[in-house]
Formats: sequence, C-alpha cells, structure tokens
Amino acid sequence: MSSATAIAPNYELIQQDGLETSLLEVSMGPHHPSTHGVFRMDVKLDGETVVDLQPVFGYLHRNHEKLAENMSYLGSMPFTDRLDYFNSMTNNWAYALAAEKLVEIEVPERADYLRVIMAELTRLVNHVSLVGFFINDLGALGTPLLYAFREREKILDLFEQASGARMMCNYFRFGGLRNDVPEGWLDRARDVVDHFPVFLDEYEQLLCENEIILSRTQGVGCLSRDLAISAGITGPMLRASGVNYDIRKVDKYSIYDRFQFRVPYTDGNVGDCYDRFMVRMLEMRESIRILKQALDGIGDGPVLGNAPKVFKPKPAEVYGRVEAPKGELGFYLIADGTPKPYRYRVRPPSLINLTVLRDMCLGQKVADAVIILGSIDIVLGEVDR
Amino acid sequence: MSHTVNHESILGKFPGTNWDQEAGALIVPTVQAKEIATWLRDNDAFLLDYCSNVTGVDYLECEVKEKVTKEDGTVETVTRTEPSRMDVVYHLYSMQKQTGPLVFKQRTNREQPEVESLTPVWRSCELQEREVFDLFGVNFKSHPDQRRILMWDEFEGHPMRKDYTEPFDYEWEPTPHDEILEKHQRGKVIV
Amino acid sequence: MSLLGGGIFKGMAVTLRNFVGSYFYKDRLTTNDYSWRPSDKLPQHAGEYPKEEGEQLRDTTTVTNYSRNFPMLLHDGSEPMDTIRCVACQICERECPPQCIYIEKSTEKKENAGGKPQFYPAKFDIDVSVCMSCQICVEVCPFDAIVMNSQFELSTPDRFGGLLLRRDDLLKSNDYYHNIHPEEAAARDKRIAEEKAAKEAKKKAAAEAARKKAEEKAKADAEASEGTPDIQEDAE
Amino acid sequence: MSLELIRDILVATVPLLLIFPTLFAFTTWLERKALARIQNRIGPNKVGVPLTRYGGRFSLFGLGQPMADGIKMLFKENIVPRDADRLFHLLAPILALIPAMLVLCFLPIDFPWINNIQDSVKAFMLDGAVIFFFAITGLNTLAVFMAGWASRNKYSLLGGMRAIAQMVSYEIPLVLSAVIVVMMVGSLNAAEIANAQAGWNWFIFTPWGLAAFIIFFIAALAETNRSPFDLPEAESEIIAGYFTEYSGFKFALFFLGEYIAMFAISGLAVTLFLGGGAGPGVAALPWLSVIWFLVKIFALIAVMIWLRGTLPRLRVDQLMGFAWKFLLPLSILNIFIAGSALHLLAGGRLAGLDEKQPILRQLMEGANPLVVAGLWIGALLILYVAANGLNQLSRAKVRPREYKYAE
Repeated sequence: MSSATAIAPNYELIQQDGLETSLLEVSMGPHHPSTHGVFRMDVKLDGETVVDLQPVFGYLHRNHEKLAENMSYLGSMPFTDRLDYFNSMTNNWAYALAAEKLVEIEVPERADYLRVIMAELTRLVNHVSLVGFFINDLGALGTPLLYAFREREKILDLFEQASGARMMCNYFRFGGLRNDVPEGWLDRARDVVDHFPVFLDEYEQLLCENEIILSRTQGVGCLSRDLAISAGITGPMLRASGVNYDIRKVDKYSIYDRFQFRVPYTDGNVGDCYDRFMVRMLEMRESIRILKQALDGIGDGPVLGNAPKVFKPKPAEVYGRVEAPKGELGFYLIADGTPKPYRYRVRPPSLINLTVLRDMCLGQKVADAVIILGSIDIVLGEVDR
Repeated sequence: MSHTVNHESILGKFPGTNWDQEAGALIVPTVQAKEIATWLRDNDAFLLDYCSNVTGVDYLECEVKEKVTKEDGTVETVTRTEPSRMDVVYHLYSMQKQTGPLVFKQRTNREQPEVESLTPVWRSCELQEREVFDLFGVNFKSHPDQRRILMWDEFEGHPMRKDYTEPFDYEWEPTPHDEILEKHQRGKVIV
Repeated sequence: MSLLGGGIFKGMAVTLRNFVGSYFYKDRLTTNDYSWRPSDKLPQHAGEYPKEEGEQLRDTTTVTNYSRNFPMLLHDGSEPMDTIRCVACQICERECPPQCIYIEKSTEKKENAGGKPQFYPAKFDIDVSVCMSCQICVEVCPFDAIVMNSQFELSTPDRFGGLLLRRDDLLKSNDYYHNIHPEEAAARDKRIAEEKAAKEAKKKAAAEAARKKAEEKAKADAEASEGTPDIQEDAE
Repeated sequence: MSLELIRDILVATVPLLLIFPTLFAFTTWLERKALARIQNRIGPNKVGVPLTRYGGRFSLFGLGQPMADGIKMLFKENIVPRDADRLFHLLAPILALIPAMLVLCFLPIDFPWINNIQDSVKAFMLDGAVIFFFAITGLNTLAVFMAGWASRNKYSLLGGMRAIAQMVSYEIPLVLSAVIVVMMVGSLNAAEIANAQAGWNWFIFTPWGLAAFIIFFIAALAETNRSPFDLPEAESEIIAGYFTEYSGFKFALFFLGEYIAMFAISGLAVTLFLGGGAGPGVAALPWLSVIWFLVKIFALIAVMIWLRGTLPRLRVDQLMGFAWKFLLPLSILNIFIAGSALHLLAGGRLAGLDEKQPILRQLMEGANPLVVAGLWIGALLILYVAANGLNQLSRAKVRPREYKYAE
C-alpha cells in the first residue's frame, strides 16, 4: 500500500564556468487554454521535463457548502447543478438521494426509470465531450470535440425539452422529478440513443487507432492500482487503473439492479492516459445498453411521490453517493430538525481525483502534464465549489 | 445498498472508542486515531482501503431539550447544555470487500482543534484535510502539506465555522433593495 | 500487422467523410444558420429566431414546452392589478435560493379576480441579474401566481436599474402564458379548475351535510317542541 | 543602374508581392472554411462585399472575411511587454516575413510578363537555386527564436526553443530528400528541374521519388509549423508559443510569413516532385503552366489543411525521435536506392551521358522494361520494410489494447 506523497527528484543545478542554470518556473493557469477552467499548476521545468508541480485551487471557490447551510433543503438543489456543470442531472440525483435517505421518501417507479435515463444520458454527454477535450489537449484543433458537441447538442435538446434548461436542469426533486417528460419525449430519446452507436463507431475510427494518439497517450501518466485505491480515485479513472469498482454495481442504488450492463476495466498493469480514454469510450457503449433497457422498461405513473416541498427532517446524519460520470459524488447531510441542513458537504470526485496529479506528472514532459490533467476529467465548478 | 461494517469488534479491540448510535458513527480518541485507522485498513475483517469523504462539522455550544422518562412513568422535558466541539468525519469503504460505509469521527474541542492526520493511511485525505484545515481551522498533526486550499493564503478566519461573520468590505453584488442596498448606499461597497 | 500510418489514414477518411457529408446531410451539419429567413414559422429553439435587420425583439419567445427564463406574474383579465393572482404571501421570497425576489405586502385588502378581498403586492421586484431561473418560486407558489417567462432579449445598458424588473414589468396575462407554454398552461389551468371544482364539491358536500344535519336537528327539534319555526342555516 | 533594369526588377518582383499575399488571404478563408466543414460547422459566411451597404446581403460565402480580419488586425493595439527587448520584439515578425517572401522568386513559375525581361533579373534562373532556397528558409528559425526570446515570456521562450530544435532537425531530411531530385536531374537550377519533368515525367512517379516526396512533405510540415508538428505554437500546452505576446499587425505579419512560407515550400515540392508547371494542355497554351503550378500548390495546401483538421500534435521528444530515428535513416537509405537504381539503369552508359540533359530521362529512354519493373518493386519493398522496421524499433510497445469487463 503506497500512500506517501511522491517526492520530487533531487535536483542539482549545474554550475559550470561561472554560468548558472536554474529551473524554469512556469505558472500554468489560471488563464491557460487547457487547464479546463480557472485552475493553476505551478510547474518547474528542466527544459521540457516537469520536475515539480503544485496544483493551486480556489479561483472559483464560492463556499457552496456555506450557502447551502443557510438555505432550505430544496433551495440548494439548483445550486448543485453548478457543481459539475456538465452533469447537472447526476448532481441533482446525488443530492436527492441523500435527502431521500434523510426523510425516507419513496420514489415512484417511473421517476426512477427517468432518473436512470437522465443519468445515463448525462454520462454520455460527459464522456463524449471529455474525450473531445482530451484530444483537444493533445492538439487536434477541436475536430473530435466538435463532433462530440454535435452529439451532445442532441442530448441537451432532450434535457431542455424535459426540464426547460439545457445545462442547469434542476430537474430532480426529493421523491421524484419536478415534472413528467413531455409527450413524445421518450420516442425522441429512443431515436437519439439508437443513433448514438453509429456516431461512436465513427468516433472510434477517428481516434482509437490513430498512431499519434497512441504514442502520445500510452505510457503517459501511469497510476498504479494501489495508489489509485489509497488516493480515493473513483470513476473511470479508478477502473482504468485496474479496480473493478462501480457504485452502480456496489450500492445498486435506485433501480440499477434491474439492468444488464458490464463495467469495463483494465488489468491494472499500466493505468495510463490511454486506458482512461478507452475506459470512457467503452463505458459509453454500456450506458447505451442501460438506456435501451430503461426506455423499453419504463411504464406509466406519477413521477413525484407525496413529499412535502419544504420539510424539516428529524436530527440524523446521512451520506448518499452515486456514480457520477467523473466518479463518486457524495452528499453528507446532517439535519438538526430545522428546515436548513446543519451540515451539508459535497464529496467532489474532481477534487479528490486531482490528489494524484503531481505523482502522475513528475518526470513527464510539459505537454504530457496537460493531457494528464485532461484525462483526469475535472470541472472547476466542482473542484472549488 | 452496500453492506454495513460490523463495528462491535472495533469497540472490543479498542476500549477508548465509542459508538454514537444516533449518528451511526465510530468516535475515536485523536491519540489513537492513526493506529485504529491503520488497523481498519489492514485487518482482513475490514480492509477499509478506501477513504471516501473527509469533512469537519462544527458544533457550537447549544441547549438541547430532551424528554426524560422518569421512574414513575411521567415524561419531563429537560434542558441541558451541550458543550461545543469539532468533529472530523471520515467515511470509509472497502473496495476489496465492497462494504461500507463506516463513519469514523475524531472529536476535538473548538478552541484549539487538533486531530491526527490520516493522510499517511489514506492518500485521499490529503486535499480534503487541507480543506478542513482551511474552512474549519482544524490543525492536522503530521499532515505533509498543510496549507490553505480554497481560500487565499492571506485570508483570515475559517468561513465554515458556525460563528464566522463575513468582513464588511466584502465584494457585494449591489442588488438594489434589501440590506445589501443599505450597505451599498453607505458607500463602503466595492463593486 | 496493420499498414504503417493506417490509423492516421482511417482518421483522415472520417474527416473527409464529414467534410463531404456536411454538404449533403442535415444531421451532419447541425449548425443553425442565424441569418434572417423569410419564413414566418415559429422558432423552435433559441438559436432559430427570425430577426429583421436592426430590430430589437423584446418579446421573443421559444416554444419548447418547458423552456424557462425568468419569472413573471400572472393575472387573469385585462386590467392587471384587478385580477392579479399574487396575494403577497412571500413564500417565494423566502424560498428563492439566490434571494432575488423582494416583496412588500399591501396594507389594505383589495378584491381579486374571484371577487374575494385579498392582500396584493405593493412592491414585487425581481432582480434578473441575480435570478438563476431555477423555477423554485413557481413550484412553491400555492396560488399559481408566478410562472416562468421565456423572454430572453433582456440586454440593457443599465446594469442595476434595467435588470431590476418591477411588478408592472412582471405582470403578464394568462393568455400570454398560454401563448408561450401552451401545454404547461393548459395543464395548470386544468389543475386549478379541478382543484376549484374539488373545493367547491367539498364545500357543497359540507354545506349539504350541514343542511342535512340542520334539517335533522330541526326535525328533532320540531319533534321535540312542535310549533317552533324551521331554522335554515346557510353555510358559507 | 539603367531605367530598364529598374523596370525589369519591378516587373519581376511587384506582381509576386501582390499575388502571394492575395493568395494568402484566400488561403486563410479556404482554411477556415475547410476546417469548419471538416468539423461540421459552416465557417465564415457573413462578411460579403467590403465597404458596400449590401455587404451582408451578398455574402459570397464569406469571401470578405480575410479583408475584415486584416482591417481588424491593423486597428488593434500594438502591445509590447514592459520587460521585452523592444527592438528585437518588433523586428522578429518582419524577419519572419522577409525570407519567406524572398524564396518565392526561386519558384520556376512561368509568369507571362517576365518572359521579356533581362535574364539577370530572373532570379530563379540562378544555378544554385535549390541550395539558396534552403539557406534562406533557414533564416526563418532565427526570426522565430528572436520572437521567443525577445518577448520575455516563458511560454514564448519554450516555443522558441522548440522551434529551433524542430527546424534544425527537419531541415536534414528535407534537404536529403531534395538531393535525390538533384541526382536525377544533375542540376540545382529550379527551372531545369521543372523542365526535366515536362509531360508526365514527374519524379513522384518513381519509387524513390515517391518516398522522397513523402519525406519531403512531412519535413515541410514540420518546417512550416503545421499540424501535427505545430509544437512551437502548441496552443494547448504553451498558449501560443512564440506568438504569445504578439498582437495586432505584428501577429498578422507572423501569420502572413507563415502562410507565405507554406506557399514557398509547397512550391518547392511542386518544383522538385510534382513536375512544376507541367500538366495537360501546357504544350498548346504555355500560360496554363502558371495555373497548373498554383493548382498543385493549393492541392498540397489542401492536404495540409486536411491533416490539420484530423491529427493531434506530437510530443517534443517524439518529434525529434521521428526526425532523427525515422526520417533521417529512411532518406539516407532512399538516396542509396536512388543511386543504385541509376547505376543499374545506366549500366556502363553513365560516363557517356550528356550533362546538360536530365540524367534520369536519358537513362529511361534506353531501359529494359523488366529491369524498370524490378527496380520499382524492389525499391518500394525495401523502403516499406525499412520504414516498418524503424517504426517497430522506436515504438515497439505502442498498440491498441484489450479491455476486461465485469458483469
């Protein structure tokens, strides 16, 4: 079990003939084209090689937790959208799940199905655009990214039709969903889901065998299995390091035990950027499988249980977690009998996955540091909260 | 739902620990925390190799009304003062056994909060403990890199504490009504 | 063993296919052309609205059923303040997550559309520079008085005044609501009607029960002491 | 200096200085449009006839866009970082443009208006034109490094260092692949090289010529900082490399220089391998050769755009490895193949050839078809096996992987 922080190589500066050399200290970010938001890495370079790296957080910090502690339970639901703004649906779900545990509300079956559909569509949106961003970080001038966005657009249209907003959906409620999907929505969703594999085929043809992508990503940013577990890495990144751990399978929350799907993972020998990229590509296929089953299995019925809009839970502590596209998204709530949560804590997968950034980047080239950051899949709204 | 962890054996092995039934949490004395954590991680019965969530909870001194059933059967409401405290909460899971969570709390005082850092046991605590230090002011002994993480280095105070009051020269958005408008009109607001 | 550079050629085939395909297939070239088109079809998306040269569209709407932008206040009839639904109960003000609603309750009651004397908002401001369109005010409103507008052409040179919508800017008729969110408005009206009917039925039933009871009582009274006149109770 | 000479110089140079910047403007439009279509976008389609009221109505597929860009660039603020070396910072874009413009005159394009001027002014008739071409393009490196150094920005410096390493490395395979053509023709004169390929005798139709062309094209991509070798300006890693601190018209000059260099190097590729102005109908209408030449240049540029729309970027060590461990051995091998082929074809006739005539042409005239076919297959086979072997040596472990699934 290796949990120690990586130590920067002992670096001796060469002094020769009165000439002094020093390391190049570059502050990458907070305004850098590929730090995925206002994120900063203080990098020390020897030529192009990274010899030290310190991530710097907090440029987007707004103390989401403090805000939520001064607000009713329902009131912080729209703020959860803004955590990982790519995946507002799963953020909503994690929060709703925790709150439902707190007050023990039953969710109607149709709502559960719709939740699964929304969450898996979100996963498609996240993975497809992450792969696009990742290849963009490799320098591909946005072509894969724009293909990804073309497909994302179709899914965002579905979100807009269902919830009224494309990204800040605010669609889930304690005990179900805010409203039912409009008429014909399920058919449109089926259409999108049926066409997605065609796009994925093309995407794989474009990316998966490209020699440049292979040689850029393989052997870069390796993360060992032990370190991944110890550092609490979750989501596709953990599975790329060879751990078969998917909360959809482990917790079987909601109705995930009704669906047949597989979890792709590696044998844990390498755990490099290529594995992380490929695990996401493969996961999308499984999401489509779940979506097809969910769209076939959905029945009629109400979508909102009879939960009160404003409630006062009894004093209790809960921790609810879901498998968000980026990893384990957890909400830790402590109720004290008032309409406001006494303690509201988000367990952000993006932040915790960044723990090992330094370990993965040391000794790599500066160009690799960028793609390693890209392969971690962070959203700064969630890192800084 | 994942399987819960049997906590009875921990209580037996480490007499200093308590089980908080209401919160469903294991309360650990800070001096023993690292030892117990390592044991929980390595013991075959638990293998809690994955620390998911680390956070602090700040409890102010408060008055709690409790219903006490007396010997003669009558119920009486008693008010007692709960002392202030600071909890650092760890949610532990096992990836190998796919069990969890075990809630693990280190309890300390509010004034000089100091607990044992569990970063040497689980790497995932590194950034989260920094966050707890930043937002709650809990000092983690033997944390490898204890600095502010989300607030800037010059920031004073710990904003997640329940008694934190924001400084007046804060950058308010001057929405044109309410108390914020008053502050705005007093002319001290930086826009 | 694959061809040297074969992966690159495969990728180039894909981009070539997209290059050619974008001229022939609509689903490849999904970009909306924002230029003006001489058709009077209603826009389907925010990106598809017609715009005449130099025209500022203040009331542009999208017709996606649930699309939401900023809240508006509903009234039922022609004179907004006579038929305003809001009774200034201030639930939305309390629940609003970014605290962008500001209400001042009127001091005296005034008749509303139902002919019932009610309080009304003397002031009702929404600061749309703070509002995040979360729709929670709509959900918590017990009077169906506040719903989401879908007007999005709100840009203004005045940051603080121009983006602070006053009560009179916010008041929109129910017909307008039907126009922008037909399905949702119909569902809401149906629900209101149902609730009203249920309420009325309940009231009727209660009145009936009261009447019956009174009758029985009267009968009993009459039986007990003949000669006393019937008492007709009017349950309100 | 006589008046006539001055006139001739103007006639020779001014059209060049007008035509290529115009083509540059068109190319930026073409690139934006093609990339947009590759990415399923529309691309510039709004800016129409400039300076008219109806500019927006008659948008002409956005052909006015480059002009709008140019005007925008002209009016932008000229920012020089406070700590920058002002002189060199301002000099670098000019220095980047000059060599690119200069080498244009070595391209053997038969513009009709230069037929009547003095021979001494026809720069491309220079005997050492190919050598000169490489010598002058090399200056570009200096400009790039000057920009990187004088900006006093760490990203610029990194970009400048990358640019030097890259350009120095790729110049070698570039020159070595040009050597083959020089061997075939027996001259360094660009016009003679083009004439040697008249009709369909293009060097790309010989196996060694094909291999040399591919190597030349790859190296040319690297020389002009085009994707996938755009490391000096890698925007996802080092912001914009040596461009980072450049704004307004200085940036436009760099941009112009880069595109002109693209024209120049594509023009050289056309001259060396694609038959110069040769093409159908040239014999009847000599001015068609200009059109053919430009069409070939644009075909090469289209491929560059296509590559840019498809490929991600190499890493700096892979880039150097590719130059030194792959392209360089391959181009040396290619020279050997070409030399042996010439020898085999010639038999004992090599000494008796007319030095003023293209060597390959003379040899081909009397060659045995079977020998030629054998040479073709043998040469291609050797080159392919060598390329594969080199590839295996440098990237043995890189291949797609298998993944496991948990139910």
